[in-house]
Amino acid sequence: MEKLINNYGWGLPVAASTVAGGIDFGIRIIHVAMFVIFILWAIFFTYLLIRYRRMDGVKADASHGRLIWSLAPDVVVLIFEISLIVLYAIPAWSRIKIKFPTPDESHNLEIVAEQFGWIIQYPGADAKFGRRSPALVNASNPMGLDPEDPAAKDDVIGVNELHLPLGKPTLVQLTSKDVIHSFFIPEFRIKQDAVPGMKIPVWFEPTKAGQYELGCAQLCGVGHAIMRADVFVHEAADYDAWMTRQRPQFSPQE
Amino acid sequence: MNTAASTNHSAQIKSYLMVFGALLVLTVATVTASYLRLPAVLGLMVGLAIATVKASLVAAFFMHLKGERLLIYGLLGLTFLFVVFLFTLPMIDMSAIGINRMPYGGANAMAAPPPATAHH
Amino acid sequence: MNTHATTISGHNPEFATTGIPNGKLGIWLFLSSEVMLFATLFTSYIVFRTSAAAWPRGWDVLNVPLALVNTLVLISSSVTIVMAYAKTLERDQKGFRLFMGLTIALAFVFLGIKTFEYRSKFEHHHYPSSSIFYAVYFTTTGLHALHVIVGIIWNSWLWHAAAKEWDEWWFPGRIEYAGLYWHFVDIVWIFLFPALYLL
Amino acid sequence: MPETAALSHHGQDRHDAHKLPWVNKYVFSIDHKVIGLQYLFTSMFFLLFGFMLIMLIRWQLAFPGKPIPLIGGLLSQALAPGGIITPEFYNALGAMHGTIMVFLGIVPMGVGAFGNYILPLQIGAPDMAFPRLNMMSYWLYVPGGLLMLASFFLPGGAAQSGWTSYPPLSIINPGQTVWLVGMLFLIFSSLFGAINFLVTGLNMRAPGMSLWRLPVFVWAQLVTSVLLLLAFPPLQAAAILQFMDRVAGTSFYIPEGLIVGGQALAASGGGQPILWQHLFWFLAHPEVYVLILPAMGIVAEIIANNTRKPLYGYKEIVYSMFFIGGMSFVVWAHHMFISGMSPALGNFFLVTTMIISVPSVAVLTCLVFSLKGGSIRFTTPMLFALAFLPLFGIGGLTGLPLGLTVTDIYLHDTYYVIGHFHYVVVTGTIIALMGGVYHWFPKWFGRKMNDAWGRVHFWTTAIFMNGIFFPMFIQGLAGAQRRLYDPTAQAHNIVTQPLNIVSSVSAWLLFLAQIPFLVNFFHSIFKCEKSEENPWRATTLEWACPSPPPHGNFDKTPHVYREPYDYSPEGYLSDWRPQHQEAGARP
Repeated sequence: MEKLINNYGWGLPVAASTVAGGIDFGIRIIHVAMFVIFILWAIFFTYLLIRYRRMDGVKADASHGRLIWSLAPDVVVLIFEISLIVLYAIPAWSRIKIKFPTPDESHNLEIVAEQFGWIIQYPGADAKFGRRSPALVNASNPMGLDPEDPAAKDDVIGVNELHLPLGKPTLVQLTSKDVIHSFFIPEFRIKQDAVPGMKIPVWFEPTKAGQYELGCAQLCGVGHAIMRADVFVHEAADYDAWMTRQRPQFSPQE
Repeated sequence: MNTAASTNHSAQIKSYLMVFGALLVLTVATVTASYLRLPAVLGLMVGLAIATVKASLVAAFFMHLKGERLLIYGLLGLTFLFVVFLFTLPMIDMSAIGINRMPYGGANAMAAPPPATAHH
Repeated sequence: MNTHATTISGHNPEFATTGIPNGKLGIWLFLSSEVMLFATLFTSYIVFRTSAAAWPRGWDVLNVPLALVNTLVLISSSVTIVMAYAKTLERDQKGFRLFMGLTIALAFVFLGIKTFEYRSKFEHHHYPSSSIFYAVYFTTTGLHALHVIVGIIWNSWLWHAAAKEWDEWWFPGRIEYAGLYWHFVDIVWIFLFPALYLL
Repeated sequence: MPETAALSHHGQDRHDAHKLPWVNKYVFSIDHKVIGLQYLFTSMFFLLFGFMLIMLIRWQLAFPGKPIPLIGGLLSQALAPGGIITPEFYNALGAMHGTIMVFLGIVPMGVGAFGNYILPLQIGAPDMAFPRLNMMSYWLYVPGGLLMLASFFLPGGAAQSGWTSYPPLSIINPGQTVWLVGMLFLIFSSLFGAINFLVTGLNMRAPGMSLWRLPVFVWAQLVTSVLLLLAFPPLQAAAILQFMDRVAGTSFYIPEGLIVGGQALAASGGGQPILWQHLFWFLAHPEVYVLILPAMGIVAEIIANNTRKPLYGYKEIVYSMFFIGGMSFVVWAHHMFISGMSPALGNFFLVTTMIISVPSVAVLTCLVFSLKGGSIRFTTPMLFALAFLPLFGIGGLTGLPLGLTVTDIYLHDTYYVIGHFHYVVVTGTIIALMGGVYHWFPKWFGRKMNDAWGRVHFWTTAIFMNGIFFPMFIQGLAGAQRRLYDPTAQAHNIVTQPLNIVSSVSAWLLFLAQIPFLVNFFHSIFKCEKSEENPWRATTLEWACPSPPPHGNFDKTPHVYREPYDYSPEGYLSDWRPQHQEAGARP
């Protein structure tokens, strides 16, 4: 926890993925614009309040003259928003949520959310995910992995600990066992609801080795606050070393 | 207070009976069409088309929408505009995310690659 | 009041600036909200149907002949209530009572058939919880049946009130508004029948 | 059908009002003014109650896991053993705070209380079009509210799934059935109210009151009513489906293969959790405008009255409100950008969301420009109306990064959302409603509220409200998630945790700041100086009858000769000319 706290401060947290820069850029530019708009507006507003306060013998001026420049705020906001949409939002959204890396070039994971934790399935050496079945779910097999399936033999299951390599994008297939959860790694600026009955792809590419936090951002029940996982990003070689140390779910010794 | 009061009652009643006849015919038609066992989409279109005609007949004649005031038309028009939003947008979404629908333990991820694969 | 120079153009008895009587405008507004209600159910129906792994064809699991009879019953009741309204305008109280009575009777027939249909479903252990198809079937037809029950209460009240209020100027309006509601209930069924039974 | 009730009943009531038994006069009254006040008092109660719920939460957020001082011991041991609230109770408090504030507090006050009392008066009508239906609306609202209150004491407890009630959580959590039934009551209440308002506003206008002579407040109420009328039924249907899921075992929102707590859930499956979100937000986004439009109407009235000049861009404001109303039906899914909804559809909702912000800017601009050339009286209601402008502006501006798909990825479900929403609804709507209370109090009770205490109330309220909600923007940007029972359980909130204390202390102080208001309010009803009939020298019709108005409102139906805000007319000695005053009657 102490280590994680260093990622956070009074502004945006540490940016540790390839998409974080783009999102931060948007947040900053909007806030600067908001601040400028609000200050200009506030100056005008204060001026009006002082200039047109009630004074003895001065009657209000009821002339109905339309001032064309009262449309200025509408036009400014409109232009600002159109340029945000066209130049920023649509391209960036498409890069983050619509276009995905192919499974071949990615580090592939299956993540299942449950009340109240995250279960991560690594495909193992065969790069294939074993079959799952709801009927097989129990305390020692939280994922419900099917031991009959050869692809499941070398699958590694992690609970509330997510390990990622640097240098390639991670492609996650996200689902949930019970209710809606939300996969949120603030340092990566990535968030996606995990919906039961759906498998939703999410991708991100970490840019810094270190420890991060995965929280659940959607109210999921009494344990919502304690539903979290630690994210460890390793150099590629370290990741491979870590992976070889892991025992598959159905390891031969058992 | 209504057009019916000023027009000829028997003509009005005659029109009710004619609409009644048309509704009966259309009901029989829609049941007959179902026996053709059309494919789902075509059947849906035929069935809903007939139902729409029937509903319009009821609305136009029994509910006296024919010759109703503009305000009522406006109200219904607004309602149907929102009905269109309510129909289309969730349905577009539901069909678009259909590929993501997968019960727990269903086919695994690699069997269903994400929608687009262009990257970088 | 004292300083206000006002010209009073008399009392406006109808309070209908738009020219549409209050009751009629009110009932059409109410029907618009009902359109939205049933449109939502139809959206859900289509969403569930298109995304369902398996959706039975209505004729395989539901009783089409019974539903056809019910459709005819409801359409006939729509005719009888519009006749009851015509009789009201003709100031023919006997005719009104006859046709309104028929409307109510037909509504009871509809509910009777519906009850029979439900009961045979339950006997075969088909409940709303059985499948998404039955969930949609019971919920939409149940909600429609609820509207029929409201219609029966409304129409019976008017049938009863005719004795006392027949000569009041507002009475024909009341019949008209009840009729508008009843036709709407009919229209809903006109869509439900093919959607559930025939497609 | 009930049109006749309006007439026949009215005819009698007008003369026999004093003969009515007490119960028909004050409890089951069909007089729009009594019903309006009933709404006012009931919704004030619910606003305070909802506020108290959140003050408990604020303790847990500021000092997680510490027993609540003073009142902690009064709470039941099941809810708060040893004065420390349980996570279940925390979630229930959160869900019920949202529900009560939105559906039982603000809407009944903005629409039920202000609309009911003021709208018929402003159009010169003797009552609502359907007085009995009006009474029914109120008496559906009360049981809906009582059910929500009672749910705290029922075996399952209150709803714990947020005010949004997202399934499947809401289906497996206890307490939600009562919530759904309560919501159905409230929906019916609102639907009947909306019908009544529309018919009244369109049909019951006094002679000469053409549509372009309607005060902005009336327009706001009419647009609001359309939104209620057409947006509530989808939630009604969705709530019925969720109700069926809970009591009849259907699976409308339950997909197949759910495993809850390691056990397979017995359900047929085939449902769509995201469908609920679509249907819920189809209502709940227009609902936001239901909250804000009446507030805009109130602010417009107060500003026109206190600048002593006609409203700037009256038609522009009205057209903007139409546009907001219509567009509000196609922006709902900006609440769902990361819900698993199709990302391509996100682009569509991004565009509509940006479009709808333009008319809101237009309304705000017109209200600001109304100050220009005025002779501004800084009365207490005017202070509230003026505070509305920048504070609602902050609420609107901070909606920008949330409406933008990309930045919403990060900000969604953080404190930033809470800050944004509360700036709109609390420093926007509630501030305006408070201003409305000060403005129309003389109308309701024939007395004026104490002005000095009103100013104290204003300044403390405005400061503490900002104290609560401004820190939330900083927390949100720092990554703090909402709805966490223990905010320190996750790293992202620890650095900014001191801000939680700032917010909480401000919330409690805000509560204290309401005490002068409440004392002032109730004291003034009975004791304060009698006000003149038209103390603000306002032009609209509600001031053309005695304060408080008698049964039937106007002695004689007023005739309308001009636009609503004829302040400081040229070549005229006094600075106002009422709508019902004949041309040239007083030079």
